[in-house]
Amino acid sequence: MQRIGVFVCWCGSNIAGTVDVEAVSEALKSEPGVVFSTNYQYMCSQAGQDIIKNAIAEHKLTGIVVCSCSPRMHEATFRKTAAAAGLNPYMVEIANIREQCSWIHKDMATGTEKAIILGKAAVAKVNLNAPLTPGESPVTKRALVIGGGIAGIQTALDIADAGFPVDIVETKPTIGGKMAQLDKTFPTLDCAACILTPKMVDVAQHENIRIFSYSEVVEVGGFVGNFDVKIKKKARYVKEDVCTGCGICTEKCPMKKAPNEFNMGMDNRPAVYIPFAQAVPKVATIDPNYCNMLKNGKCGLCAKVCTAGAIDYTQKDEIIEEKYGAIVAATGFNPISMDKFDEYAYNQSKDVITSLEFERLTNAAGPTAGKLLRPSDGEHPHTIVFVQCVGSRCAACAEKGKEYCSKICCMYTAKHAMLTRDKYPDTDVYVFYIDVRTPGKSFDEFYRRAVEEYGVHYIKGMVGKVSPEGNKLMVQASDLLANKQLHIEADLVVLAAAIEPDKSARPLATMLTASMDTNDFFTEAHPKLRPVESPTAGVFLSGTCQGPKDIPETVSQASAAAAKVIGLLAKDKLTGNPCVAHSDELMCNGCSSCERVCPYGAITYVDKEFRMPDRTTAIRRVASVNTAVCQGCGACTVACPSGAMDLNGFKNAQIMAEVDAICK
Amino acid sequence: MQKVTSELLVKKASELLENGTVTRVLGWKKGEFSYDLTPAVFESGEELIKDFVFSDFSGANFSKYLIKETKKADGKVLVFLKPCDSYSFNQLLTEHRFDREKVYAIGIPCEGMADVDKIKKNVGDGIIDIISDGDRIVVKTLYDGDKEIAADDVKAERCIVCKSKKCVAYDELLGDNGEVIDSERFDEVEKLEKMTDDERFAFWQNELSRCIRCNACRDVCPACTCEKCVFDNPKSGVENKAISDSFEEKMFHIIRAFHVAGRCTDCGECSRVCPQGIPLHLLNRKFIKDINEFYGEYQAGAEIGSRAPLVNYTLDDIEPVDAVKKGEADNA
Amino acid sequence: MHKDNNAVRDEIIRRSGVNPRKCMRCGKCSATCPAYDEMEFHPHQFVYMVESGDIEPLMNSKSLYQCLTCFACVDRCPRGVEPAKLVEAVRLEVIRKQGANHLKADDIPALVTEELPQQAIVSAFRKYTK
Amino acid sequence: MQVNNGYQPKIVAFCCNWCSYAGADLAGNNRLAYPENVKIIKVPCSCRVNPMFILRAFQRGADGVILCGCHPGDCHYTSGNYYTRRRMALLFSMLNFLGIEKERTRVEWVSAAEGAKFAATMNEFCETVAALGENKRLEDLRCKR
Amino acid sequence: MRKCKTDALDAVFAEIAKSSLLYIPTDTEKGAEYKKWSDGMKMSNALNTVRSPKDFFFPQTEDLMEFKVNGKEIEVIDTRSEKEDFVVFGVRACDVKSFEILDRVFLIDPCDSYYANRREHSTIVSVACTRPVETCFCQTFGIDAAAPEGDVSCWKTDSEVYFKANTPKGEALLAKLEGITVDADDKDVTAQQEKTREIMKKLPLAELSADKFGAGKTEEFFNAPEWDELSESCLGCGTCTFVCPTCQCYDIKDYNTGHGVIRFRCWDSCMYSDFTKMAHGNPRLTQKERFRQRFMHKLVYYPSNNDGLFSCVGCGRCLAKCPISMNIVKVMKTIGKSE
Repeated sequence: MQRIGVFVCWCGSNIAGTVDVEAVSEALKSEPGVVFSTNYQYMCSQAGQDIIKNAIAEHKLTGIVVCSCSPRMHEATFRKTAAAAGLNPYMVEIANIREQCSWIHKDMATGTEKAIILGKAAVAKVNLNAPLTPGESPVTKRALVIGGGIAGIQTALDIADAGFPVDIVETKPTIGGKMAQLDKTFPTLDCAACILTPKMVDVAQHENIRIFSYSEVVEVGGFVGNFDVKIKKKARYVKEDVCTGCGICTEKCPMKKAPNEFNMGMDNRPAVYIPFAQAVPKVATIDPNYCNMLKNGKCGLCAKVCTAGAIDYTQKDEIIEEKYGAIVAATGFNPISMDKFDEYAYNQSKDVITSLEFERLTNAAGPTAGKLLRPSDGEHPHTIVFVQCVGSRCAACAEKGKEYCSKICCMYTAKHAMLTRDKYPDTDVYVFYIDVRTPGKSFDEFYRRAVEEYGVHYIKGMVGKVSPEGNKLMVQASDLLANKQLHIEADLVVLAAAIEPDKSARPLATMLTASMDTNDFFTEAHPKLRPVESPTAGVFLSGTCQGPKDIPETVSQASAAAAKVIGLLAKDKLTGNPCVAHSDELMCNGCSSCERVCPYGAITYVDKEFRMPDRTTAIRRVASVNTAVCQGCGACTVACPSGAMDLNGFKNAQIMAEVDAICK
Repeated sequence: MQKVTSELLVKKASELLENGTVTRVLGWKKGEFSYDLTPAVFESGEELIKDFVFSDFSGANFSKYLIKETKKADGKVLVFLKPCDSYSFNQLLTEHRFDREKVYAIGIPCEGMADVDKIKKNVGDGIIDIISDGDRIVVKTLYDGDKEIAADDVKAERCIVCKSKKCVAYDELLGDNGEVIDSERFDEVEKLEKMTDDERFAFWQNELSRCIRCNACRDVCPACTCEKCVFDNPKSGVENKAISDSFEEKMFHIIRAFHVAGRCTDCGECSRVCPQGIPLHLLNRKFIKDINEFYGEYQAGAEIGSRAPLVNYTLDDIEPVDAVKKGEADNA
Repeated sequence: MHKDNNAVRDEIIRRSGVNPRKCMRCGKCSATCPAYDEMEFHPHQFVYMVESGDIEPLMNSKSLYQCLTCFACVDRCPRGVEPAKLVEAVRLEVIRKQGANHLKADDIPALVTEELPQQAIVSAFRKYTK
Repeated sequence: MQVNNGYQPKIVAFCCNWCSYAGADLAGNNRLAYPENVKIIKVPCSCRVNPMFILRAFQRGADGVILCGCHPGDCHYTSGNYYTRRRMALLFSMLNFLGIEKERTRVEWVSAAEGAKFAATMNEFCETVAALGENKRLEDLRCKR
Repeated sequence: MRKCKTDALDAVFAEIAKSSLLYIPTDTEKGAEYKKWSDGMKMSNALNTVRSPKDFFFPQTEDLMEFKVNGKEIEVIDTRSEKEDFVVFGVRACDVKSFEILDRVFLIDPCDSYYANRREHSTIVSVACTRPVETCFCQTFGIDAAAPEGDVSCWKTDSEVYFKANTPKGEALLAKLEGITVDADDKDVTAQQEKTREIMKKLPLAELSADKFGAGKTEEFFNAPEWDELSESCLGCGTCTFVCPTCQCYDIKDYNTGHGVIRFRCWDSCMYSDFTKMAHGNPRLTQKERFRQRFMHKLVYYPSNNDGLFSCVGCGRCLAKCPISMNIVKVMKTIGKSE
């Protein structure tokens, strides 16, 4: 049986004006468990708190009810007061008799009656309260960044600069991501490589950063502060620590027919390759799908020419196990496949290309050494048609493309159009748009410059059909403002393909128990207030894996995610919210309902041995809540049919006691 | 009349016992009369030959027994699954209630089970024997000699509106697999939905007032597999044994139906076993119908591992107020 | 916008099963239309005019019959609007209007003579009672 | 609020801690009156509300039960109110199926900024329930002695 | 012996109802049920009611007392209601016998005053069976379906109804019916009885014998290996218990209404996992033990304490209602055979 003290606050006249505080404290005296009841002008004042502290000591109180303002105002205050008097802070309940009583009622009798009932409900609850202690867990002071694009790079650098070790896992042989493939960046037209590669070098040289390139995360266990991660380092058949990146092997390799991913397959690379000159790590990789030595044991030329002796055809995939305190997902994006958009003839003509391919075509390090030449015949194109919103903003019922706006296409198309007109003023450039969306610093100015200063033809309308005819592309399009159908004889058509999250994101989300939306973008913990955190504690989001965004936004989010990680790793111990779910193993039947509704992946199952009624033992599957991860929403408690799952601080019995008291 | 015979099943089971594939067999055991078969565990061919029966009265669904039986000993259990049983089987696997490795499941076709109460209503009291013969049933009676009735006339309600003749889980299938049927199982629910609030209340008040809280509906239900039911657990705060002032039985049946909502495969065992003849399956079917209408067709147990509608959501689910209105609009 | 227009619009929307509000005015339907140059009102205008209840001009326009019903617009519309189905629904509107002007279904029985072929009666009903 | 013969409807309002409870506080801050018949029980999230609590309230003499949570998409726990929405859609439909007046139960999404909506909702809900009169169909006579 | 025309039965009911409450079995959609008689209500011809008549004396739930809490004061309130006189008409021989079995539990010292109160105010009019069914086995326990006991025994023939008083209460009841009934010989009754007894001999369970069971046989049957297979498929529900006319176990529970506490008793079943749960736990942990308890109680323990009287009357309700068709007949045959 509890020994409960009731403290009714007047809040000056805020409460006492419409509630007879004396009557309330008197009425609550006779409630079960109540051994002391009083009222005072300002309970939250030092003097008021002293009354509480003294009463706790004098009457050996095991729980207190404060009838006062909203718990949102002073619950924390009174919990501290209780703790100072040696009472568990979770033995405090607040009856909200100000916001939800005195302030909304005018009549003293009404207000008093309601205040008494609210007080009784709080007393009924405290009678069933139990002391709660927040759980503590240690923090592994190391972060994992999954994805080595600009988002991952920035996050890793910021965390590392704060003094914490960081590992970057990148599936490609080099970090750099999509940004490394870009030519110039809008709206300033900086060269992408010029601003990215120094950061890549910083990463490579940073004492706190390790790069696992050509690797992927295969298993994630544990929870915030204590993740156990398995990383598969794929065999690259080159000893990373020995290779000097001199590139002789790539020159000598006789097998030069592998499509060059870095150039979007527009040219070929050798079977042993370094993706690009500034790759980090600058280490060769042998592509087992093309290497003759690995395929049929005939060749071995690279090993012969390698003076460092770095080639190792026997290398195997390697699993690395590491502990982390925080994980950042930075898995990035890809343009969508154009397979479902036959009308643009992407698969019929080499001269219909995506914008990312166009980037490579204009990049000095690209397949044409930066000269804008048609992929089909290497001729200079004179008429170029850019098509916007290819696969973006499609209705779900259209069953192709994505429903969202890809956000970056308007700006990069303006950039492409402008650069083309700048370098090749003899070119006619048409841009077909539905809307031009340029919110962002200096963005609209940039777009207007493309139109006004560079003479790009922006046409409100859409391309309906592209038909290759001879060496030309016949573009049939609508000009909605002129109310005309246009037929343009183009040399090159550039499609602003929608972007989608990288395919690796979905399985990763499953491993992280992080939630995703229907488009496979990671969901943020709160769309406005916690945009860089996943709902899963200890998992953070950086860059386009969370939603389409451009480079400045990506970098901001990357740094924000880093700040969150640093905040987490700076702690020695994590204190949890003690109001977490817990499962009564004797009643749990392991049905998985709770696990399925948990937004945080806090519930796992263990096979445990139990004594059965017939005195034998049997193994049963039961739920186990990770209190460090549980946030205490209670979704599981209702999903559980047997009532095995309950929520500390808001137990079934406590809520029902409140219901009973209110309905009495 | 069932298409597979007891003899065939006994032969199959004996073989599997003999070659060591299984160590025991869950089957229907002969009773005192022709209609009172009891679920039993058989451990030898002799036992099977002596007592195993598969007939129009083999209604009992064995899926739930597997929870207990698979834990009992090593070796596999042979279970015969009628199509509707196979859905329960999958649902239990979805909920990790038994180890699939310890079961050898044989899917068997089912032509629908007979309802002995219907037979009694049809031919009167004093049934000495019941012989199935194709689509006719011959009943030997104490007072009126032999009476012949059409099998269809005494088919159990749940079999008349059978939802599927397709076994969805088995290691081995006897005969050809059937199809999912577009049945009229929601007709009764719709009839109730079309009533006024007052009529519906009166209907359920009359039905539920007969409840004696024997818990047979719960105890037979393959979805009710809690280690301890909230209604048996004094700590749950809602434990009750008694029917009292017409509230407790409503609480019990509403919460029970809610707890199995999205998990109930509509096997109809609850109504079959109710000693008071309360049409409990209508509560479950109401939930199934609502789920189908609100969230898209969902059949619990159709596949292992599917996500039950109540542990799932979409961003644009129907609002509760519209859900209730929808029922109303359908009435109009 | 006239109230009657709304009634016609709603009927056309109901009949076609098309929701013109889904249109984001990209003009891809018009870009893709092989009969564009023949038309007075182009597919994207068609959708917009139905949406705004401006149906009379459509019914009076030859454009209605210049649509080849090739469904290119239906296939390529990124929003799934299905303009060709709207065209068909407006065509039906014209047929029914004409039917009403010409003959009411109720008038038919009086005109039936013994010599009249059964088929003619059936097709008359089919035509005038949609 | 008093309806004929001194009948006072009893209303239980479950409010989620993050949005609706704060919304109720805001109604108080702005002195927006709603009937004293409404008593609020704080839960961490609307998804904490078990159908058993709702039936329990009716058993114990409540005449109406309302659940308030964050607007869909705004749940503090990202998905809690989506589960609430499904659970309550099914539960309320079932109660209606049993002939229990559908106006006695309600779910309303109230954000922390919607003090006015909270007060208006409670006013309206109280009126609706008062018009229905006493809860007879889910009562437990033992609790009314 | 008195008799009246079958048509006059309505008048008989009306006469009885003048001075006391009257309950008769009447047909409903879901079988026969005892209902309070009202004008025009017809008596069911069904062999028996779905629920047994034990409810009249031992209702499923019953308030015993109430506590009111006022501040820190507790007031105890007696909630017992004085019972009116009532007549139960149309009880079959088996169910009549069940009252004796219940009496031996509730009326021995300390007497259950709630039960006794109802018994005192009741008059039982039995009715003889003429069309027993396959699930009947009352004769196993020495009950004669053709000669039911009760305060008044009654036989219905095609055209007439015969009454015979067995107790002073019965005589008093018949006295009230003097205006409707006339004196009669027992010729027709005897003929009916002979016919019924012939049918009884032909029933499928006619040979079932309880001879092997009875007082003092605990050792013999308690450890029988057959209990395992018999109880194997038992669901642990309370159907058999709750439809049984002789099962008399109950639980006493407190219900907190918010205004006070109601102490009530309700039927309990030895098949339930929390049956007789005590502070230390539960004495019968497995379904096998619980299952065995039920049948040992009926066939051995009860007779041991009650002069060899079995606690089963062979009404057959559990045979018809058990979800898995396991029942006392199967138990008797299996366990009995093993010895």
